[in-house]
Amino acid sequence: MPSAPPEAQARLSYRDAVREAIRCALRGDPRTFLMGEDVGRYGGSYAVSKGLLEEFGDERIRDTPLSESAFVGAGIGAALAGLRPIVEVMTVNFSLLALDQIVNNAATLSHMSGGQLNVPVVIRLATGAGRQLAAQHSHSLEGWYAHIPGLRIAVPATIDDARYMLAAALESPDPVLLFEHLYLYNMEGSLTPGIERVDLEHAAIRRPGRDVTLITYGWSLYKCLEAATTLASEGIQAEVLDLRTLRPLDDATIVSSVRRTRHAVIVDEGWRSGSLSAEVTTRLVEQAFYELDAPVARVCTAEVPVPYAKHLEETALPSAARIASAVREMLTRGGSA
Amino acid sequence: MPSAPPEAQARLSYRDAVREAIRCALRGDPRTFLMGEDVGRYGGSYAVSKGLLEEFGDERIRDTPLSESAFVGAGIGAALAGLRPIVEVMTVNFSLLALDQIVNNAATLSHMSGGQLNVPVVIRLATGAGRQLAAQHSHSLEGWYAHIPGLRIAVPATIDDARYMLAAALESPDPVLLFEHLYLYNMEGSLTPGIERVDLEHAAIRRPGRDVTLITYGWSLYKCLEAATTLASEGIQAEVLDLRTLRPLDDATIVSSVRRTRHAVIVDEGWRSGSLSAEVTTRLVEQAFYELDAPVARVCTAEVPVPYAKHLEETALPSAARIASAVREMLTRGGSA
Amino acid sequence: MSAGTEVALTREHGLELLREMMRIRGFEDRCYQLYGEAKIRGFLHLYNGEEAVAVGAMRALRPGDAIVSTYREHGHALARGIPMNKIMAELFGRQTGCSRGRGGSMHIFDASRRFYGGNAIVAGGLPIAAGLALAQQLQRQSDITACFFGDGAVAEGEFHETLNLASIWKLPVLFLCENNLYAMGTALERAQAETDIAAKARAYRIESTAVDGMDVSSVEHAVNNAADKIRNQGGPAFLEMRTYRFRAHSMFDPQLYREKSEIEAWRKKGPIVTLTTRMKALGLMTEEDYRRLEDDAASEIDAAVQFADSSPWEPAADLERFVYAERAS
Amino acid sequence: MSAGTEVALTREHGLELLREMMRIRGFEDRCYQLYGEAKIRGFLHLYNGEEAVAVGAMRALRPGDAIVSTYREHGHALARGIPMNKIMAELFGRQTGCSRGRGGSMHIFDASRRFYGGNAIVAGGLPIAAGLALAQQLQRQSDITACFFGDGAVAEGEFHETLNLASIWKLPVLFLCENNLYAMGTALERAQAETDIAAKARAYRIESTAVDGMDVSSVEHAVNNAADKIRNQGGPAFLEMRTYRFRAHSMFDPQLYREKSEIEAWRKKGPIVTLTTRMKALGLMTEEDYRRLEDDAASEIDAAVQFADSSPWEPAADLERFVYAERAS
Ligand SMILES: Cc1ncc(C[n+]2csc(CCOP(=O)(O)OP(=O)(O)O)c2C)c(N)n1
Ligand SMILES: Cc1ncc(C[n+]2csc(CCOP(=O)(O)OP(=O)(O)O)c2C)c(N)n1
Ligand SMILES: [Mg+2]
Ligand SMILES: [Mg+2]
Repeated sequence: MPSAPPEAQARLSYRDAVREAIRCALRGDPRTFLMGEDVGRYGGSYAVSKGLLEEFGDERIRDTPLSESAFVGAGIGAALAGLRPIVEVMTVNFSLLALDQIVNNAATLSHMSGGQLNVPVVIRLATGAGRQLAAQHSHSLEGWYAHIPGLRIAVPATIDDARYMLAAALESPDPVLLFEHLYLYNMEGSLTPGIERVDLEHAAIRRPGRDVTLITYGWSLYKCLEAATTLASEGIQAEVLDLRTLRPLDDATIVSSVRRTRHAVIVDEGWRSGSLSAEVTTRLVEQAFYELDAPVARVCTAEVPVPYAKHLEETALPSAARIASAVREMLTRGGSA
Repeated sequence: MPSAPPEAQARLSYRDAVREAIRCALRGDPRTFLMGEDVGRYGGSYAVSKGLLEEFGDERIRDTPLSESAFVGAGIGAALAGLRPIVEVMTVNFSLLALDQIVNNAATLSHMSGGQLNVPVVIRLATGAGRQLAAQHSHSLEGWYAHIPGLRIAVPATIDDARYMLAAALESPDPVLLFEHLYLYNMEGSLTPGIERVDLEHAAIRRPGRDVTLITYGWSLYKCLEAATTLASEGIQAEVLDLRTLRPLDDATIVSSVRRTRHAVIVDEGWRSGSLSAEVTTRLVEQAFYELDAPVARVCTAEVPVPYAKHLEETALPSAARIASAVREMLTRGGSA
Repeated sequence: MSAGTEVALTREHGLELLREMMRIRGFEDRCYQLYGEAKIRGFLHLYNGEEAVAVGAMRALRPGDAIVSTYREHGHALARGIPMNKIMAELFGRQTGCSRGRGGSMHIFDASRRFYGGNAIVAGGLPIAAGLALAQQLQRQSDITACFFGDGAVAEGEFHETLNLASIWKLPVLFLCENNLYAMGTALERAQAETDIAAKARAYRIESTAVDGMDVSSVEHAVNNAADKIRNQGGPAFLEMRTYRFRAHSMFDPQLYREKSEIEAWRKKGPIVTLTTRMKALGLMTEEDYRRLEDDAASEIDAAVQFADSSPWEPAADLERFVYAERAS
Repeated sequence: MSAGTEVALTREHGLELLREMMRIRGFEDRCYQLYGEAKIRGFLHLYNGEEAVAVGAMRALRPGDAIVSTYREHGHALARGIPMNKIMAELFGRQTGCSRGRGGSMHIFDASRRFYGGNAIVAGGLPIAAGLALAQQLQRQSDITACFFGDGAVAEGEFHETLNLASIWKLPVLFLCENNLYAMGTALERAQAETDIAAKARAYRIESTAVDGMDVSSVEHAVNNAADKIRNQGGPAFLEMRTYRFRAHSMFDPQLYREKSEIEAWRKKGPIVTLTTRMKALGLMTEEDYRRLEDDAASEIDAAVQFADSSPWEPAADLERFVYAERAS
């Protein structure tokens, strides 16, 4: 019998990585269960939870009715009672119906009770545009959620993070929202050997560079990496920084990168105005103003409800080409402060 | 009989001004009606609509059940059908329950229908902290709402705006959210003679100055004015800019003020991270970077669910003292870019 | 189970109903193909099996009535009289589509026909329908608002809030629940404590009836009655249309949650086969009639595909139009 | 109307119930005064008139049960056994308050007594209660969750979603609707299509009973029965407590929406006067007993005010504590 390749090297999809994360959590901790719309018999709207019902039974893989407010609130209540619920809100779009529970309960109970209570719930949401799902199904609201104190917001962009962020989230005594970009579910890759856990605190440099820092998260990471490759061929070395967590933001890593490169472009799938890109820009202004050789630039989604038609949707979203142009424009004008 | 003083000079409260705005709208346009929780018999949670039921009857002053999503959505539907509903969501805190209707319907229907539909609804919401109402009743989410394309967000801070912004909002074919700060309802003043209408496009300079621009809106306007008075006694001339509308932002007025003063402090009752202050800062970076003599500074609400105890709440919120210090600190370090 | 007593079916009327159902069926089948060819993208929810509901209901409603629908609305849109060309072009994302390509399959609108979408948030259309009906009431119109939604929507808070509001305010809204027994993969009995949906509506003191949604005549009759009652006496009404979806929930559904045999059993009760059989038995139509309707539908659909495929794209430069109303200036 | 058959009242038990109700009444009256003195600020919703509900219910519940309440929760908190000192200190915004002054009147919590607040969003506590009950079910506990809410909450979507969820999942939750006939200024019949709230709950196939909420014995008995049923057979239960609020909705309510005479009529049926009269008639207590309870309550309240007023403030420097859990480090 030929020896199997080491497990960590096997290729798997982002979807598989999330599923494996859930499976491990359920195996390892009896306080954990998964609930959400169609997570059971249907196998998950994005097939993330396929097969889990068979392994864990319907007490721990719980299909819910279409009642976002009630089941998200129930996740909060179960967390208060000491369980570790994983609540799947099929997509971020539907989380608007549960917002009161998230903002007024999950985010406040610890503080409002003077520290008596914790809400260790994990809420998983598919997010993002790019699949021609039109305005009501293409929101990118993770940056918006990052405005709320009391929440932790994490965005796995890599296979490793898809695989290990959930465990970190479940260890947190605070409510954590995990945003999985629906465009990434099919992405394949392999786990980095030797990594067995990740944190929810640090941004990661995904590609080092000295000329400009591309600051991003989620699906846009890959657009930035693509832009960086293009730019490299033109002699521009772009550093690519994956924020990983949007709340809290890892100011130290952001600022130290930009201090080195003296140029920053923020790439954010949120609508431009009031997106996370604005907060990152502002932190740079507050902490590295005198080290900036050019105004911070940003590449965001156009300020429109995301349209259905492919060419319109593509025009609305950040792209590698727009990112590369933003960098070129910055560096050409460059350094003339 | 002594002649009555000219009406425009009479003192009235911000509350009276809003009531008068509603009354005029109802008198002038049969398509207009007011609905919301306790707007009728109770007289309005903040007594804004007191007396209107008697004048207009319960068809046009409609008490709703506690069903925020349904009655906000009903306002959207009635607007689609050509009426001009004024929907009162008692406070912004409860609007979280209606967010799906606001974000997924009011904001999208025009674009998603290729311009066939308009949603001329006006949603009025009391907003803000400062009355020791604790975490669930002290949100300042107007800046957060300003992230959503398709909405117009306006914040009357003065008696004139409280009196005339509603009419401008009702004339708009787009959905408008009007945020009335609950701390201002008791504020008294008089209408500026000669003004009979206002727009929803322009920011206003409420106090001219040459050394620094304080950019703000809502209740914080008065904190800025107070800080400006203090600073003036120290020889610092602060310009105070009232944004008035948070979406769209009036970049031209903001940028031209800061080009003159070369210093900006943004005062925003939203939680610091991801608040509107970040967007304003970023616009300044994008449009006036090289004219800034110091990093933009901001005075915001601390990143906590607003606590009940007075001393804690006061510590959490922006204050004239904190604003003045931020200015002093900026100008002392000043100009050393 | 049916609310309506049978109405005598005429040849003309029967063929008209059949024609409409066959247009929808043919349209949906073609959409399925076109999805495979990547001409249509995004989410696509087909209406096969439920045609009797849209056709019977729209036949009973009037041009002035307002319609609110869901993401599974091709059938409603076609039966309402929105030209097939415009619908197909929308699915192709073209400028000639009813929403200029911005909406796609889930967001078909036609203001001139008072067709208010096309809402992709489950139960999100119900409050809007209440508002349209409120406007009708305040303007003393005799028009009503018809609001379609699925059995899944019944669990949502917006269902509850809207039914209550419509009832206390006596709004002229007709709630049309398309109970096809599943919300995606979730069977009714695992989502609802009370599976008798018509009974649930009565808990809001709304008159409510269950209708055989596979029988277009029953649907037409029930909607006629309910609409009359609303126009004459005011207040809402509720109809539970018992129906079934023959195809997957959307294009991404392996259908793990139901048996093939269940689908087959329902197909035998399908609205098109049922009406055809009945009319033939009554001597009201022939196989040739059927062929002709089939051909008519096919040609209309071919033409629509042709129209859509050759239609222009909205210029990318116009992306930001319509976010705010365009003011005459 | 009452669910419970009368239980024989003993002197001891009766006095205990009366003592608790009088503590609450005295506490609320003092709060009213203290608001006038600006010792208490923010929103303050008093419980006068509804004391029988909290006292009867808490008496029937067990220490391990979880409690979820609303912004009108002083009565529930006191009857649950949270020390009056801690509650009063919270209302004063002091560090010794149960929430260290961060919550105030609307947000009283006591984790050790499984008292989960104090929720100021109408109906916002219901989903939380379902979750607490889900945890009890998954952990095979015999404890249950009791969830208080007002008649106004019945119109909210969260009411609907939670009742349905509790029913299909057979969660051990006891819904306790305090129907005091008004939601702020909105009378029940203008907010609800079905004003029989107990009947509404049955639409979710939840066992449901209306109870005379002015009669503490009836409340105790009904909650006992319902809790037993939940512990033994699983699944939720619903009790509509018919009661009345004697005072304004909050401190900012001119009460334009109801007649003084209506309030007076209900005051005559008040829970304290009713129980006192009955016990006296049965020879179970004397006027002297009443005086003693009154004095006891007054001293406890005086002591609580004294405690609160002399308690320290949380340091302003600690403002940002507890937003996130503090990790042992
Ligand atoms: C609020 C919300 N939650 C979840 C979804 C995802 N989703 C789309 S359709 C659907 C099932 C709806 O079932 P039903 O109402 O019965 O309509 P049907 O698809 O059977 O016609 C779900 C869960 C959604 N679109 N909106
Ligand atoms: C979601 C929401 N909407 C509105 C309010 C404002 N509000 C506070 S209490 C109240 C009335 C609630 O009435 P009910 O549920 O009957 O409880 P009661 O006050 O009578 O005890 C309202 C409208 C709120 N707190 N939450
Ligand atoms: Mg269905
Ligand atoms: Mg009440």
